[in-house]
Amino acid sequence: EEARQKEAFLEQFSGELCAKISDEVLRESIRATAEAEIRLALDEKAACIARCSAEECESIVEETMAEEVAAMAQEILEYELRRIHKFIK
Amino acid sequence: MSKESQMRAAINQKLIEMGERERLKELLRAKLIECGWRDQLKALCKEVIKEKGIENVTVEDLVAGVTPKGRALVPDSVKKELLQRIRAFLAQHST
Amino acid sequence: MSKESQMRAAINQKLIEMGERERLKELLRAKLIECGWRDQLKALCKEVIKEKGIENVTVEDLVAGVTPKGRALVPDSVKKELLQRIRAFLAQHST
Repeated sequence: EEARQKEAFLEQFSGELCAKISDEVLRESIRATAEAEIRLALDEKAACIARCSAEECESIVEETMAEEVAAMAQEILEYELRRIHKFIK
Repeated sequence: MSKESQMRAAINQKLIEMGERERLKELLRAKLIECGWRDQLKALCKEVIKEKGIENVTVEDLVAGVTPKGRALVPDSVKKELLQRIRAFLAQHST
Repeated sequence: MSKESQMRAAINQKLIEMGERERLKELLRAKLIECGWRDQLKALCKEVIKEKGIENVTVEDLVAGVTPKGRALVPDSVKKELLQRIRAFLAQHST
């Protein structure tokens, strides 16, 4: 009887311990994975913002430079032409 | 303290003292990686983050969101192997 | 539209809506004068006109002729400052 009781106890204890260990490991693993994935997503977002900012910066430089060069070319040509006309006259 | 409580306490102490409790946890962790559970969980997390947007998700939200599926995804074979190893340890050390 | 293109569009829109894009262009114009870029470019234009003869040069020719050098002459420090200002703006106005 005692042996049977002991066996029943060990069977129950094994099941409980298995559930307990599973619970602890799953809890830890799920949290660690969630934290890592959030960190990864935040890093990816930061990298994406950095790339987009650099592209936007390039586009602003290009646009401003194009406007400046166009205005300057127009201005200088007009000035030089006026100068030549004055000289001819 | 009942006899059963005494036995529980003694076995628990032995499990810790002999490092078996930590080994069992290590075994389970390794099995979860080996069977692809971890990758499935990562994919689940990514899905939730994508769906809600990273700026709207906290670690707590994510844990709460993936835990039920994560638990359900543990293969029976892994649980069974852990149980067998516990049984074997108890059979050897419960005298 | 990819996620990255969406973010790029959102950043651009925010900069325009809040008037920051125009302010950044103003800042850049001022910096280009301050660092001597404008004077260097003027000299370049004059050189091209002198080389080709005023009667053979259109505004388009002149623009095409000096743009590559103009681009190369924008100091890295100016671009860097602009980028830092964009980053600071985005950090301040991120949702």
